[in-house]
Amino acid sequence: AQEMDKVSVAIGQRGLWDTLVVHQGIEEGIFADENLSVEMTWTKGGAETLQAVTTRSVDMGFVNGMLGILGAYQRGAPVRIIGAEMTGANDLFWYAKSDSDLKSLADAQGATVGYSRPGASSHLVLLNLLAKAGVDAETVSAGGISDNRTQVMSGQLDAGWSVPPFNLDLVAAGDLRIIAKGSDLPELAEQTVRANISNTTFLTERRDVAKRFMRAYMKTVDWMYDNKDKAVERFAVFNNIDLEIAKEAAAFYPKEALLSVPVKGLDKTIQEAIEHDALREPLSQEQIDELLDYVYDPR
Amino acid sequence: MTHAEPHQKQRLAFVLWGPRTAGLLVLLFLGLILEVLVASGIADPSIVAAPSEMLMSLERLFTKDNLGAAFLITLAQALSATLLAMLIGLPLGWTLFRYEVLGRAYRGWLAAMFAAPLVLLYPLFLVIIGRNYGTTITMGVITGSIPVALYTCEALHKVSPTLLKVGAAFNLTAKQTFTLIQVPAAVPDAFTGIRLGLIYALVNIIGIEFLIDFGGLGRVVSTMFFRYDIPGMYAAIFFIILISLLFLTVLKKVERWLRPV
Amino acid sequence: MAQTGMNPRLRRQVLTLQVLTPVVLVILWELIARSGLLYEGVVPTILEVASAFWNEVSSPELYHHFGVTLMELFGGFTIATLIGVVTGIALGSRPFVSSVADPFLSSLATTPKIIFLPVVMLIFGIGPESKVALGALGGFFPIALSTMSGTLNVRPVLVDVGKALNLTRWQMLVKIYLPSLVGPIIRGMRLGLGVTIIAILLGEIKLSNAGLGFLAIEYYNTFHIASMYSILIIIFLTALSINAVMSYISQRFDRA
Amino acid sequence: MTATLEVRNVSKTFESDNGDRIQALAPANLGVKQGEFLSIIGPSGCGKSTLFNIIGGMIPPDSGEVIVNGVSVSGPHKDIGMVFQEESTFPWRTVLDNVAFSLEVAGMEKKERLEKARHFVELVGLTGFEHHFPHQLSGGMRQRTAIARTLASEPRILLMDEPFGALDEQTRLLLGDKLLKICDALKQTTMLITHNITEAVQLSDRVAVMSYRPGTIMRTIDIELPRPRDSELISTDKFAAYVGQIWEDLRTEADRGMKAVGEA
Amino acid sequence: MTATLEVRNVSKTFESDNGDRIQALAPANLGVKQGEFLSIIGPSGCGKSTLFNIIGGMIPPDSGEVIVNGVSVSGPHKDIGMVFQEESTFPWRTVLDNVAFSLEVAGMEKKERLEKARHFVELVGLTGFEHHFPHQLSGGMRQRTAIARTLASEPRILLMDEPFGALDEQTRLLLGDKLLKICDALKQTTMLITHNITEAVQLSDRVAVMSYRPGTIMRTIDIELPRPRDSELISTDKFAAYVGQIWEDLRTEADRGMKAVGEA
Ligand SMILES: Nc1ncnc2c1ncn2[C@@H]1O[C@H](COP(=O)(O)OP(=O)(O)OP(=O)(O)O)[C@@H](O)[C@H]1O
Ligand SMILES: Nc1ncnc2c1ncn2[C@@H]1O[C@H](COP(=O)(O)OP(=O)(O)OP(=O)(O)O)[C@@H](O)[C@H]1O
Ligand SMILES: [Mg+2]
Ligand SMILES: [Mg+2]
Repeated sequence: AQEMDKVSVAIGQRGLWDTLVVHQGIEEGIFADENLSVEMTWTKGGAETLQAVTTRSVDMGFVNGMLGILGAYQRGAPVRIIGAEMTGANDLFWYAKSDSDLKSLADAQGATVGYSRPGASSHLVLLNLLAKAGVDAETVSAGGISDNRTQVMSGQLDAGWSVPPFNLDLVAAGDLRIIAKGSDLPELAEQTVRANISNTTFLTERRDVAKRFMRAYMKTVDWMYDNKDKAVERFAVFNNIDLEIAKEAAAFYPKEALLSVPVKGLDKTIQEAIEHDALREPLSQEQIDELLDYVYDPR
Repeated sequence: MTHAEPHQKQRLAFVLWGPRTAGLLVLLFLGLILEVLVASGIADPSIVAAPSEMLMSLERLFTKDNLGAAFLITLAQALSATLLAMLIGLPLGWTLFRYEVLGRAYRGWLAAMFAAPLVLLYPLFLVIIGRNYGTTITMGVITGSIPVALYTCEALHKVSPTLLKVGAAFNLTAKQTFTLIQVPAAVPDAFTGIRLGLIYALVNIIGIEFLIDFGGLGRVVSTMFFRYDIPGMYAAIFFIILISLLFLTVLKKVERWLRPV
Repeated sequence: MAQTGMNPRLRRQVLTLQVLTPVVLVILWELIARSGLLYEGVVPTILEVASAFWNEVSSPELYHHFGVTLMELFGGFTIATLIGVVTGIALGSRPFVSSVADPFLSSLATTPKIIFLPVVMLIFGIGPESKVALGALGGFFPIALSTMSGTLNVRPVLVDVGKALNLTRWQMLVKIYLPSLVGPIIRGMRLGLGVTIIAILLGEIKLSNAGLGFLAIEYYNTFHIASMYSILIIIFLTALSINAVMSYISQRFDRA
Repeated sequence: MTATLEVRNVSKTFESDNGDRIQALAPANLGVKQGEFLSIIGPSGCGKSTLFNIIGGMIPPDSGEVIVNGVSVSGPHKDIGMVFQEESTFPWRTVLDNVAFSLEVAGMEKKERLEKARHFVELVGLTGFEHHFPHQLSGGMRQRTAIARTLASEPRILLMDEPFGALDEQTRLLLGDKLLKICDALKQTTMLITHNITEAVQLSDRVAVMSYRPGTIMRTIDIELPRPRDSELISTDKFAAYVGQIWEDLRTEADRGMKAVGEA
Repeated sequence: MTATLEVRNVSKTFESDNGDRIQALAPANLGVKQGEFLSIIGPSGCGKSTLFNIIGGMIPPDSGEVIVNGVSVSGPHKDIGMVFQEESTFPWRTVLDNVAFSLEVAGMEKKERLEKARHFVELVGLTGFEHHFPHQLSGGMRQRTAIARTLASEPRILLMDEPFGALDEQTRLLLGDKLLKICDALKQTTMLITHNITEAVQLSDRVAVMSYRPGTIMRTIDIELPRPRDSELISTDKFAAYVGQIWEDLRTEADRGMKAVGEA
């Protein structure tokens, strides 16, 4: 057989429905069909993935926050967006203890509500949600999903953020109640919050590999929604969770949210980036054209 | 001194060319090389930051990112952790000294804990206490109180038996012996413990701030990294090193003053 | 611990205390776990921790991570020792140079190494190399400082003995300096090893795909608290045994 | 202000950590007369400090008793002032505060005690160094501070354990002269422990020679040299004769001691 | 195997870190004859070690020269063997390996050098302790090891700087006897630095008395005592006379020295 092309990728946030695309594709043999052998590294999030990509430790990075990418690009990092990873904020949700008075975010006047860190998508979405609900809550940079859970359970926070499948088991058990979802903000559905990236070297020297990779990636997304039962089962096995919960989690993600092209709502994102110090000034159109480099665009 | 004549010219030369000046010059020189390397494109600017840019970021860090406040937050945590560590460590050290059974039973354990990577317990406190100053200060207290207790105990043990005999020869009561001989004799060594305690508390607090993205100086580094603000990140690290230098210098001065040779 | 020179009664009391203390602590833990005072996920019962511990040690997964951490430790510590000793001797052989270097070295030594992780990652990527580099960076300073002060404090009269016998530079190094430095180097290595261990494990916690630190934080992130505790226990047992070995070595070879 | 001291059948055996027993003192007998200056000389490790500590009440004897002015005593006794072999000044106190120590713990008022301390500082020739800390002084000056501190408590009997043991011969001779002056002034009952023959002869009315372990008093020699004395004395025939006589007694003992050390 | 040594107009001034200048040696002149045992005595801090270091080539003089067997030398010279004032045995080597050190660096074969070393170990009376490490020995035994190590390099001139400075008087007298025997056996040109009068008189053919800083040779005294000698000598009138004579010269110098120390 012909020698397979090796590709190394870094992926943030292990085990979510959307971050498992590459895993699903590998298991299904979709990457192998493109003659690609994929080496996967899980990272803890955007900043680490970005480092890995810009220093060429890996060829491509998945699940990167837009703000981080924009900032790095403006500061001269050799980074390009090769496709959207997540459009909209359907995955995010906020929860409170079932025995608390918080039935929905509308009750959150004066309550403490967690998000991960300033400028992260959980922060932006929470601000939007609160604005929409018209309440003045105390937002707290409370760290990751597990940090939020501990603080909510021990009463230090009134509400915390999460993404599926995390904490859905507690919701199912009746300990927690979901009080808000990212999908409550339909306007956000038109904004890409996370993207997939690569570095300029890889994109020039092995563009063909990148192209095949993205083709396989998109095929995998199609496959996941065409064979949802199988995909959900694999998702459940990977995370060692109940099939029911896995189904529930998968339901958070409409297929449109996972489409790679195009990257939506960039203008708004740029504005937010400036507000949160990720960008010093808006990007010019030439810069945007350079940054968005869809290696494979079936449209 | 009998044949000592002050040689003004040589003194001046010594001050000018002393280690401190030389150190600064070396630092400047290294900075210059780095600047040239970055400017000429030999060093990748997405990996290293030009010193000039770093200095400019330092200004930005102070005005926009509240580095000053971050410093005060870290300082306040370190100082309160050290204070608590002293409140725990000093009596504990004394107890281990006073009651031989306890000393024999626990001193070795304490020494083992001193060598153990206690900072790794932070997830445990993250779980128990939460992601707040409680965790950072607790970690500071735990890592800080061990050297305080160990050195206090050691210091009391090390009090010269001759000095205690002097006390006995003057018929001192146990209380007088403690306040007039044991305490003053133990102060310099006990202070070494307090100095180590403070440094351990500071180091661990900054480290955990960085790890959990919370609090003062450590958080600033983490934020800069998250923002991919490389010069800002280097500037923050540089600032932390300066703070260590400052702490060390002050503490060593105090120690030298307590322990004249 | 040296327990010589204790009368038998004292020895018995000490032993009783040393046995009783962990028992009391365990019971206390169990009481807290059962009292429901703290959120149950946070303080699992002893039984839960024990079974998680057993699960860990009987899974081959653990040994993979253990191996990764040990490899990183070995690599980082070896590099730290080699560079530290050479740097220490080089700086220490000129008193002026060492007084210039001392403030730099000691303030870097007391800076938390973990904040250098971003820098190290920028240069070495996110694989084990960056952990090795961080560990080497951590271990380097104590070893260099100790070797440097050891070199500075090599007893001048021993150097004079060498000079009086017209020793060559090489003979001076091998017959006088190095033997004098055995003690300081081992002492520095002992301190450095502690820092290396911490740096590597924290590096794994912050960013990696393998290693005990990674495993612990992974369990934390996925709410497997009992498993997290068992990894922490394994980490501490390992660190304590490594330290015990180092203590033994330093007692053996440090004739100062 | 002075008194007599008697040591009757005092013996002491130490048990070391590993269970070995070291007999430091075989039953020893000794008397110091009112106002007398007695030196005890013996090789290193022969039990001199043990005897010193027993007399001062620092450690209890296994047998025998210590009698001060005809009364048997046990434990530290205020009539006995002790100057220790090792460095014993308080490093955190100035010379003056060191000397005033015993007065301070006795509750004497500040002004009064400093005045009195100043007197003893002068007596040992340290005027001008009142506000120096011990680390700013030479070894000889530190020992003089310790002597002044003990004298300030006005003991009726002065015990000194090799106060100049760590100093070189020339300094010892000079300090010996200083000590002679002080003794002439105070006429105090004094017991000096030393291993230096010259010093013993230079200072004493009587010299007791001790054997190597277990220490016993082998003999005592009256030193019939005129007072007031001075270190010039050492050039005299009589001085040399005393030195020779003591060395004759000590030599084999010292040799035994020297051999024992290496085997440790 | 022996030689003559001459010191001509050697002077030295030290400059301390803070710029103070200390004149340790004023121009000093001195000659040691073939096979002679010369002692240099002076108060502490008078510049004895400075002179020792200059002769041994450890430090350069500011002026003057050192002449060995008629030839001016500079730097360490293989004809000169040095025994230092401080503890100078290698703690990581056994007695035998310490003594064999110079032979080892000279490249002598193992068997040969150990045999030769054993001879010198015997000479200083340490047979039986060959495989002990220095920390297992007493101070006097360590100094004897250092002496044996220097003797093993077979220097034509032996320089010793207060080799027994840290020991007590009785041990010194005993070791002095040992040294006398060694010297009688080797008939080596020897220069001993000491601050102990008894030791100087006991051992030397001639004693040079040094003044306090800046050190100069004030006078030299021929010691006309018969050889072979022994420490019994100290009881003789003649011995006492020499001691007295030297003390007379030294006393004011020692006093100056003692006063200077406290002022530091
Ligand atoms: N507390 C102790 N425990 C065990 N052995 C002891 C103790 N104190 C002294 N010895 C031993 O008793 C012997 C006599 O000791 P001591 O200190 O009285 O001698 P010394 O004559 O004062 O010696 P030096 O001249 O060196 O001061 C020594 O062999 C010493 O090791
Ligand atoms: N390297 C040096 N730098 C500055 N001063 C020095 C140096 N070496 C010696 N001195 C000073 O020179 C003087 C003479 O010192 P030296 O060591 O020669 O005295 P010494 O007669 O050997 O004294 P001791 O009997 O105490 O050994 C002393 O005041 C000393 O402080
Ligand atoms: Mg004694
Ligand atoms: Mg000297």
